[in-house]
Amino acid sequence: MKKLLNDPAAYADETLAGLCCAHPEFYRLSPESPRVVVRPDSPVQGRVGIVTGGGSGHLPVFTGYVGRGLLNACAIGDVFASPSADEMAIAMRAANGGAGVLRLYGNYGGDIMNFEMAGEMVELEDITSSTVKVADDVASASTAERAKRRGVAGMVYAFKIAGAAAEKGFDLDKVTRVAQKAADNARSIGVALSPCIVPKAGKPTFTLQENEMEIGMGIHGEPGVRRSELKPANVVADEMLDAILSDGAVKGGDRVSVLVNSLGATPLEELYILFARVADRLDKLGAQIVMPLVGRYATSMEMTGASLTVLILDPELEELLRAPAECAFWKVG
Amino acid sequence: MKKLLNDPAAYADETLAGLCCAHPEFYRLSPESPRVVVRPDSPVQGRVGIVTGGGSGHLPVFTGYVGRGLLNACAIGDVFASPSADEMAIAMRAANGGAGVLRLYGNYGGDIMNFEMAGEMVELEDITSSTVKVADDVASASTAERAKRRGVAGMVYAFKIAGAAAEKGFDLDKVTRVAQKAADNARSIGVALSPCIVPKAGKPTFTLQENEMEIGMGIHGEPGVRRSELKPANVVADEMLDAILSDGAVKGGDRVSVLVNSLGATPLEELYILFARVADRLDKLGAQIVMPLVGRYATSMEMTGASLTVLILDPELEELLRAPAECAFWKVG
Amino acid sequence: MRVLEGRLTMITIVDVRDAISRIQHQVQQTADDLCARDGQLGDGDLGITLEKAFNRLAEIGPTLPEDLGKAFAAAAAAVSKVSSSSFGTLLATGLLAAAKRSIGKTELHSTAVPDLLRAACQKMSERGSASLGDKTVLDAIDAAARALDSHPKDSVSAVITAVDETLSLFRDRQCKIGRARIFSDRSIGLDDPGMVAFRVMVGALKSS
Amino acid sequence: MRVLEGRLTMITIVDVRDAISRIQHQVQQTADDLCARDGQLGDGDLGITLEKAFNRLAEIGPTLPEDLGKAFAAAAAAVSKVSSSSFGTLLATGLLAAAKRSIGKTELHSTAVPDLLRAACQKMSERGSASLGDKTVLDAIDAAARALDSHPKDSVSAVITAVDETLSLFRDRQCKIGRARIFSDRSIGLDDPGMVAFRVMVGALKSS
Ligand SMILES: Nc1ncnc2c1ncn2[C@@H]1O[C@H](COP(=O)(O)OP(=O)(O)O)[C@@H](O)[C@H]1O
Ligand SMILES: Nc1ncnc2c1ncn2[C@@H]1O[C@H](COP(=O)(O)OP(=O)(O)O)[C@@H](O)[C@H]1O
Ligand SMILES: [Mg+2]
Ligand SMILES: [Mg+2]
Ligand SMILES: [Mg+2]
Ligand SMILES: [Mg+2]
Repeated sequence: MKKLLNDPAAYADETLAGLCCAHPEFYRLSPESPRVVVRPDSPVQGRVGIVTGGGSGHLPVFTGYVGRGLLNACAIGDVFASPSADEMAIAMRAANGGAGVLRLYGNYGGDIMNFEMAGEMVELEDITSSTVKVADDVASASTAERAKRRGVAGMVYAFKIAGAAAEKGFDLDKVTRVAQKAADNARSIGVALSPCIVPKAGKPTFTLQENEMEIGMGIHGEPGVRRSELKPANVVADEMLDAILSDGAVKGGDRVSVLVNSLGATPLEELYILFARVADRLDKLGAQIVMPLVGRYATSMEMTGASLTVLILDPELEELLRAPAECAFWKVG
Repeated sequence: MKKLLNDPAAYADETLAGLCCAHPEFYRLSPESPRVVVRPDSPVQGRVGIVTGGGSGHLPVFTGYVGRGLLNACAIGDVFASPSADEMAIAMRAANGGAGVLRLYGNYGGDIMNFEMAGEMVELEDITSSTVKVADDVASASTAERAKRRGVAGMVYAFKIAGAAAEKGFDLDKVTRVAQKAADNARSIGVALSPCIVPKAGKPTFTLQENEMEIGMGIHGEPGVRRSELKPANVVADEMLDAILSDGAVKGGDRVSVLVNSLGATPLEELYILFARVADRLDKLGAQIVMPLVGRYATSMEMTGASLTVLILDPELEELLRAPAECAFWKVG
Repeated sequence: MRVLEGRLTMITIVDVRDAISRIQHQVQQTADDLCARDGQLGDGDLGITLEKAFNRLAEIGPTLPEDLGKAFAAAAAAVSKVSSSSFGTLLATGLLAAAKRSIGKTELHSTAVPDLLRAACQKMSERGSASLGDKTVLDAIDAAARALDSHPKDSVSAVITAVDETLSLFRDRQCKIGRARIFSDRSIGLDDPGMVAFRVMVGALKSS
Repeated sequence: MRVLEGRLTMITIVDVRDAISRIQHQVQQTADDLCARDGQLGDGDLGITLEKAFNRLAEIGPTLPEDLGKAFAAAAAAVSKVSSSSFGTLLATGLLAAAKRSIGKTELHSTAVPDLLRAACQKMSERGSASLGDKTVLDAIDAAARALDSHPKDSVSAVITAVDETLSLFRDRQCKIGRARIFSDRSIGLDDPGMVAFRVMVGALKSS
């Protein structure tokens, strides 16, 4: 766990500058802030704008998903820290094509406070907005307290579906409704094997013994549900899938999408080993996997571990999931 | 550095099974071997087939690049080990559409011996074939001994360009010629910060002290050119770029593609920090960057570190690089 | 400080500027300590957040308008620009609440201060979904407001005493909100860093 | 072993099958040692490679045709199927070279063995781009061929002596090829594992 960086304080800014320099067709830095990334063609007049925001250190989340059929703009904070309300307001303005703006982000205290503040700021400028908070991490609160859950990799599905809805010209209410449905239908859980280093802190976010893993650990190292010895991949896959299925049952005939996501260091090889098991289990339940995603979609820099997300589809969600979309990290259609 | 796996001996097989299960539109296991992955539409009658082969543990290399406008088939060995000649022959048969087969792979002793043996095997079946060995790692031998260099991330460019040439219907000679040109024009160098674990070995491939890095280390942990304390990202980028430029000068007006590649654990954030520096340096030289690639294109499982590849383009290579292509990990056009 | 010590008086923009510069000065002395306290339970940035906020406020101090509502609103905007951590956002939220109650006024009677604090506290509680009793800065602000109700004349000292008592009262309880919540067991025996930050701010208002 | 000991004789498929089963037996005893030796310089799989190759050869032994050319070719194909490590591929390459020289023959005179070894060695050298003197199995094979030239009657013992001498001769030199090349300094003082593997194979042919 060592890092290639210049100044820890410049980590987020240098990352964003490099990102926009490498992919100008997808990402443009706002002239008003080096922490706001905007789609070059945004705002699209008459279309609902989708904005998100959150800390650095999770690429492709958050800003990587700015793109056609995805997000319009994103405000980015320091590593694992919320962007400011001011930056969020800049992102909202850049996303506003007159049809309203959906704030679609993960359920974290700091992000919520700042996005609410940003909403109040732009309200004065006659920008209508709505909010969907993604709270998909089943490890972070019980079924009864769903709304308290953290937002993790499931937000990738919400971005995709909301983005497709906006691209189709749905109005703000409808975009908000499908985004909320995607968020509600997504359930995730992660397993961490080793930590990452927040550049400014310079030390690991947590410690695990050489033979330990933690099921349910959060993407910033928030405590999980169970620490145990490192188990075989199939057992880990089962534990994750069981936690998800016991929260929201998947039945024969259901169509689901599945995201097997690396937290960073865990290689594709191991994701496919996990995927094979999850696919086998879902197959035995009679569920049909649609457009599975396996890779690094929502990370915590160089953390070792993986997360599993199951999104239960209905025809509307499936159509939006399959709709064309394009950013530097994900192309659909 | 911990791994999510079941049986170390089954690592490669389970990975490939999961890969083909997740993406049946791109990858099909050969009925003759669980270590040969074939494009579902291969062989394409009358088109040159492109095959590669090499060890597991480098995803998306090798087998991930089977796809439209890319490779037809791939033989995969155990982690960091060559596939057998037999498996390579199976891949060659699966790629043979009657117009010949290009064997396009990295310059490693085991792979060479087996691919030559495979060539002799299928020769008896009237399959014409040619060979291009990618030897892009400038750290592994001097300019005078170029042919001895190891093949690393530069092979991704060779796959793309050869695949596009085959897709355009070029004959075997011409496909071989452009693949060789791509291989000759690609130069790479890596920097390793921490090792990975080969599942069957169960221990790290090498050791580096907490504050050490090694410039030029190979993707299996082969010794590099210089071990030093960990330097700032810009210095690392400069050292890598300088090694490449001193081997093959880039001049004002040149058009180049650049691949900033993670060896596995190093996150996208840090790749973009490196990219920003490389882009700045090339800009100062007056070179134009075309279709830069930043991400995990050729890895060593969970190794920490990055590599830089510079591909010098001419109009023919640029056209082939930009031609449409699609696999689970890379879509162009 | 003229305003809050030993007498009832009218507060103007001059007093606000004075308060800002006193707090800015004090925060510089204590930033490291606040970071260390926050580091035990959270991400260790609280001192930096306060420094950034008050440095910025000190910068714009001279340009703040006489209208206290506008001044508080400008202060809120400034704080929300330089900070996104919880405390900064809550501070901005509180300032905005105070701004709404003060718009059009160039003077405020010192007896109005408890009400402003309560309005701020109320809005901060909504924004952060925290309640009194959750062991956050809110409990310190509420205690300050109550102290001012009962001791309108010896206000700064009374507030300091009240905040110190609140710190003691909550020390052995669990943090129920924010980053510290996830370490709620570890938070027993430790002061809530946000309360300590508020203590630093009111402490700065006492004449030396 | 009948063929190579104390007398000139004709080699048939029976002798080949016998040699295979003797070597398979011996390889099982020494696989761990070979892996350990390979582990010091390379990837530590040499013992496994030999085990897999000879287990497979022993399996197909009874089905090998009388035509020695076809038998060697079938053996080459079998080895290349189960192994992809250098030694396995070189073994298959050598067997294929021997096959080409033996096609159509059901008997081989024992004096023809040195030529077969040289043909194999030549083809293996091409395939692996290694030369004699690079401290590889090639040097041991070459030494074996030369020993057979000069001692056609006491062949196995002569080969064993020659291979042992070759091991000593190269021990303090650097490996110049294969995985061991990258650790070429470390290879000084260590036997080349491939030579040791060849020593195990010929050792197995000596009657106990
Ligand atoms: N939701 C909340 N409601 C009220 N106060 C809070 C809340 N979250 C944090 N705080 C206060 O802010 C302090 C931490 O501030 P800060 O370090 O800025 O938070 P963070 O860095 O976790 O965003 C806490 O000690 C607490 O007093
Ligand atoms: N190119 C080569 N030419 C000749 N012999 C070789 C070559 N490469 C390896 N060998 C021999 O094979 C032995 C190692 O075999 P093996 O373990 O199968 O190699 P690896 O696992 O590195 O592919 C070496 O000790 C050497 O004797
Ligand atoms: Mg904090
Ligand atoms: Mg913070
Ligand atoms: Mg070996
Ligand atoms: Mg090997």
